[in-house]
Amino acid sequence: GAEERAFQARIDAGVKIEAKDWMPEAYRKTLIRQISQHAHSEIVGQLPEGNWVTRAPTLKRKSILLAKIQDEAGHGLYLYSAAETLGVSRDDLLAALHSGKAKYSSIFNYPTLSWADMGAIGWLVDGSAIINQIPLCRCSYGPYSRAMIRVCKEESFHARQGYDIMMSLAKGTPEQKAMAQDALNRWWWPSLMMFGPSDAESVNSAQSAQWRIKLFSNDELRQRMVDQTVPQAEYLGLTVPDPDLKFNAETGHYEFGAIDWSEFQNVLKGNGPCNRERLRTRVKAYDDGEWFRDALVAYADKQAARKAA
Amino acid sequence: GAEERAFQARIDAGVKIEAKDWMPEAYRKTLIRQISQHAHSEIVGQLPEGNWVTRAPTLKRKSILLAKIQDEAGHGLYLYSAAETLGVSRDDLLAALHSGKAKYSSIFNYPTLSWADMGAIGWLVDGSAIINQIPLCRCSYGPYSRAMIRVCKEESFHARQGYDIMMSLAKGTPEQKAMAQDALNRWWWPSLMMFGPSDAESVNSAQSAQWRIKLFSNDELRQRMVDQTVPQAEYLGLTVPDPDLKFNAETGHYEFGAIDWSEFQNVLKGNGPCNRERLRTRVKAYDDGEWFRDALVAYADKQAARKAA
Amino acid sequence: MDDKVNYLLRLGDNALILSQQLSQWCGKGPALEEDMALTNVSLDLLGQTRLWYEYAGELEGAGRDEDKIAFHRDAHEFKNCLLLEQPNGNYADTMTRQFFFDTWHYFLVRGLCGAADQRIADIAEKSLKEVTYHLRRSGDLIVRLGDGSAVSHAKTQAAVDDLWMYSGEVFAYDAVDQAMVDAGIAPPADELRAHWLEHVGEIFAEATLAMPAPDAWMQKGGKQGVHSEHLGYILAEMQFLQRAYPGAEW
Amino acid sequence: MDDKVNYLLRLGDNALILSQQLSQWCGKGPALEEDMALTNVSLDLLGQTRLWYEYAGELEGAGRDEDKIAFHRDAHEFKNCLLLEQPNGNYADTMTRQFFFDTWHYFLVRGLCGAADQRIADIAEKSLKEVTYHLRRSGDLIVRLGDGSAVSHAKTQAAVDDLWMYSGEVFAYDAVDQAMVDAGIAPPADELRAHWLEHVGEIFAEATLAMPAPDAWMQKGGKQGVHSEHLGYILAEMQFLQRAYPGAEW
Repeated sequence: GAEERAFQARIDAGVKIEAKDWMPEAYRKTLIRQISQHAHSEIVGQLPEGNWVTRAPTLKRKSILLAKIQDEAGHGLYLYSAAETLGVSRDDLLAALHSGKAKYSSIFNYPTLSWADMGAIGWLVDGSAIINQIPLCRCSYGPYSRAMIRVCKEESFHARQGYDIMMSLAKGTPEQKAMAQDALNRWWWPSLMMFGPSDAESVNSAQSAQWRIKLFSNDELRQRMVDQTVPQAEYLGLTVPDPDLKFNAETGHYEFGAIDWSEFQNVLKGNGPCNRERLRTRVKAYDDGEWFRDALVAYADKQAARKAA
Repeated sequence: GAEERAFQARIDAGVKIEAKDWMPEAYRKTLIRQISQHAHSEIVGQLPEGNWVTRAPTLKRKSILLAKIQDEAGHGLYLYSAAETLGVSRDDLLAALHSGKAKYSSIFNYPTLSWADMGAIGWLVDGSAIINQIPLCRCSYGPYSRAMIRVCKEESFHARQGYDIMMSLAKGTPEQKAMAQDALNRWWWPSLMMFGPSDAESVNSAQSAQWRIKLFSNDELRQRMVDQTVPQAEYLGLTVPDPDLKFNAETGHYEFGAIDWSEFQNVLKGNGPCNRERLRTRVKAYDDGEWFRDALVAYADKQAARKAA
Repeated sequence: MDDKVNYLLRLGDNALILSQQLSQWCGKGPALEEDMALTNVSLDLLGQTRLWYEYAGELEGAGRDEDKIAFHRDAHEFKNCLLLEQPNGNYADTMTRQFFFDTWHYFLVRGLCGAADQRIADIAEKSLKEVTYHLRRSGDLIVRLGDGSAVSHAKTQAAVDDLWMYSGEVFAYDAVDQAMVDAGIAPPADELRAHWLEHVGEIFAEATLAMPAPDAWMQKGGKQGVHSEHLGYILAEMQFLQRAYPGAEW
Repeated sequence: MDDKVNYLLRLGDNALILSQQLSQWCGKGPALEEDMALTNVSLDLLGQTRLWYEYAGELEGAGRDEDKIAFHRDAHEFKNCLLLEQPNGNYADTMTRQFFFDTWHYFLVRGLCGAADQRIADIAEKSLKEVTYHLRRSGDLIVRLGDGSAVSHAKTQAAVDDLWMYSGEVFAYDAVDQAMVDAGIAPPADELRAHWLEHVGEIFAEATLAMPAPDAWMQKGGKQGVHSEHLGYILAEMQFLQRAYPGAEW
């Protein structure tokens, strides 16, 4: 219809869509799915790091990690707010997460097994997240693009802090170096999988690209991550766990081995090492907190009644 | 009455009273109180030691401690059984414990703060318990006296094992020696208080003595403990925390300082460091276990019904 | 140990142990906003810990830095009050513990701003804004929970009754505390206690919570290193890496 | 690491971690008789741990004794299966974990009695009576809980469904396990698995419990040192004293 054409024309002209503007139902739905999935990932993503916050090895590292986890809660807040501008409530979004209907990034279904994982997550997982998210700062939906600008700024701190942890370990004792290598071994492939399947496999890509809520293909972004990360690993003196990895001087890119997508699918299906625990922890937190949230409402109601009286 | 006189005559003649024999109501009640209090002490007494079983410093020490805690559960069982011969059920006794009506030894309301406490409890607390209990092996009530014989045999192992822990620490590093001294400092006076207030203060003593369920006065037993323990402390190279302690060559006994009975009364009143937690832990274990005990009954009922069918 | 070093360690240990406990809530709070706020308090306390430890280490002159002090002492060397090592429990327990602490902490830090020791006064000055916010936040929550639903009232009253016996240790001055009073550093106990009772009383009145007897029996020992059974577990977890990899830099 | 040493450490680590978990129930079981029985199992497993570690240390020849092995390895060096490090949960969870383990353990130890390595055969022989009792006890309890009350049935079925995905790792043989089969030491995986499925099936039938799909996805990694997030906490607690007081004799 004419509305759709005008909508697309605005997008093509680089004008931001705002909450009050008309938008196709599919655009709204796709955005809600994408933004809420991202918000859920921030919230669930607190857990693997929370697992080491009580065991951080120095007060300074503990402080940095705490601040990072706090940032993630903040990102969750911005993103739920951005999703709410599309006419859905945070409670509904959380209900979808808790029932298993909504997804969060599969990467958080892997356990954090040593302190080095705090480094690897910052370096690789936040690193990949930034590569995914930087283009979204320019996406067509205004509230989302503005949220991503705030998120990306903080994420780049996190990535640097993660790399800094890896650096300390890589320069440390032989045990620490082994810890760092082990973390790289475990997080490398899941981090590459974070960009999603090859675009050939991806159904919604064309429409999302047209709407400018997906600005690069999964494979392009993945290649960017590999190109950025491999020299960093070399600088750390660590070995990327991919025997097929090699630099192609002609293209200027690193070529890497085949990704085991069956593992990705399996984790997505719920068979990752931590799927069940992550969700359970969140559901328990929410359920345990119900009386608390109810109490705040009850108090506010009483106050309102007192004022009215 | 004649029955009472015959009863007392049997006791005076050293004949054991058995469950089926006639006995004065007061004798029965006193025994139930005394035996169940002792049983409760065994059960609650598992907790301060259970607090270190997961942190025992060697596999051998862990094994010895586990076995000791198991023995205590066993003592609880014998003693509840002995009490049951007097016509009261274990569930009723536990209900009295859980409601706070029945007492257990106040010593278990102190926390175990270091590994050395596992030594001090064995050496001082079990040591005092044995001194208290050995005479009871000859007490007038048959089931109780037989239970005490089994208990005392095992307790003497425990006391020796505790002393062995103290010995290792006292011969160990400066930190270990300090740990041992600190444990002695904290457990010394509470162990002396285990024998109860001076007999001058004690109401029921005369009747219990006549019935041969109390064979020595609290002060006599306490003196025995001090006389036995002070040279052991000296051998360990540890200092008993009593500036007034001195050997009286004439009497052959150690004279010791005044006991702070206000502390004893305060702990008895519920103000010890762990009163609330100990009871809470036991009540929670019992409540959490209700479905389990009910299930065993349900299964047994089903089996019986199946057999009958 | 020098009285001032000892006193500084008490301040640092209180802040560290509470910060450590709060950080267990990370990602598990009853609402996202609470997660953020609680983490914020945890971070503030951790920052204060580091300032107190740093000064204690310098004064002591034995070469101990903040990490040596945090990660290489066993329970009997920790000097935090028993209140702070009590388990998180439910959110009402956590907030009640926090409110008891924050009230004392605010009046203490306010007093330390005028300490005769300039470094202490500076640290207190730097912390006062944070501590003021903590007190406002926890008092506000106690009011809302106490005067919220029947459930929240019951849970909060239970937490108050449970934790009350740990609320008095901060006012039980020993020779170390008294030396700090005499040196013009610490505010006197009765002054702090009067403020504390007044503020807690006001908040409880607004929260419709019953205030336990001020002269009830109070547990103590933490300041002198005689703790509850909880602290050992907290430290075993917190100190693992430093203990398991001695000499490593992180 | 030598395959046999590795295999012995796997045996020891399984027994140690389960023993450690069981010992957390001390004084907190649902009935006095259970407290005693569970402590007994914990003690048996601890005894077996020590035998396996002793032999592993000797074979390795690097001077590690049982305590060095138990208390001075970090999580990635532990080789226990993931099942054993799963939390105690409620008593149905604990007993289900126990039953899954005991069933495998019994058939394994029975097989090891005929091992081509005499020392292993001797340890297995020594353990067989204990392990047989464990299996009888946990199977019996599963029947009584499964076929007990509606509540106990539901709790036990939930435990079974939860823990099922950790039940298969013991049969996922890697090169180390296979080397032990080839050396005439370990029984082959399919043989053990067939016995396991049969026994579990029989007990579940009697217990009126539904058996999950044998070909369901199974978690693994523990044997190779890739654990769940639980193990780190277990070790931090267990190893505290040895870590905090290096070089001390206890």
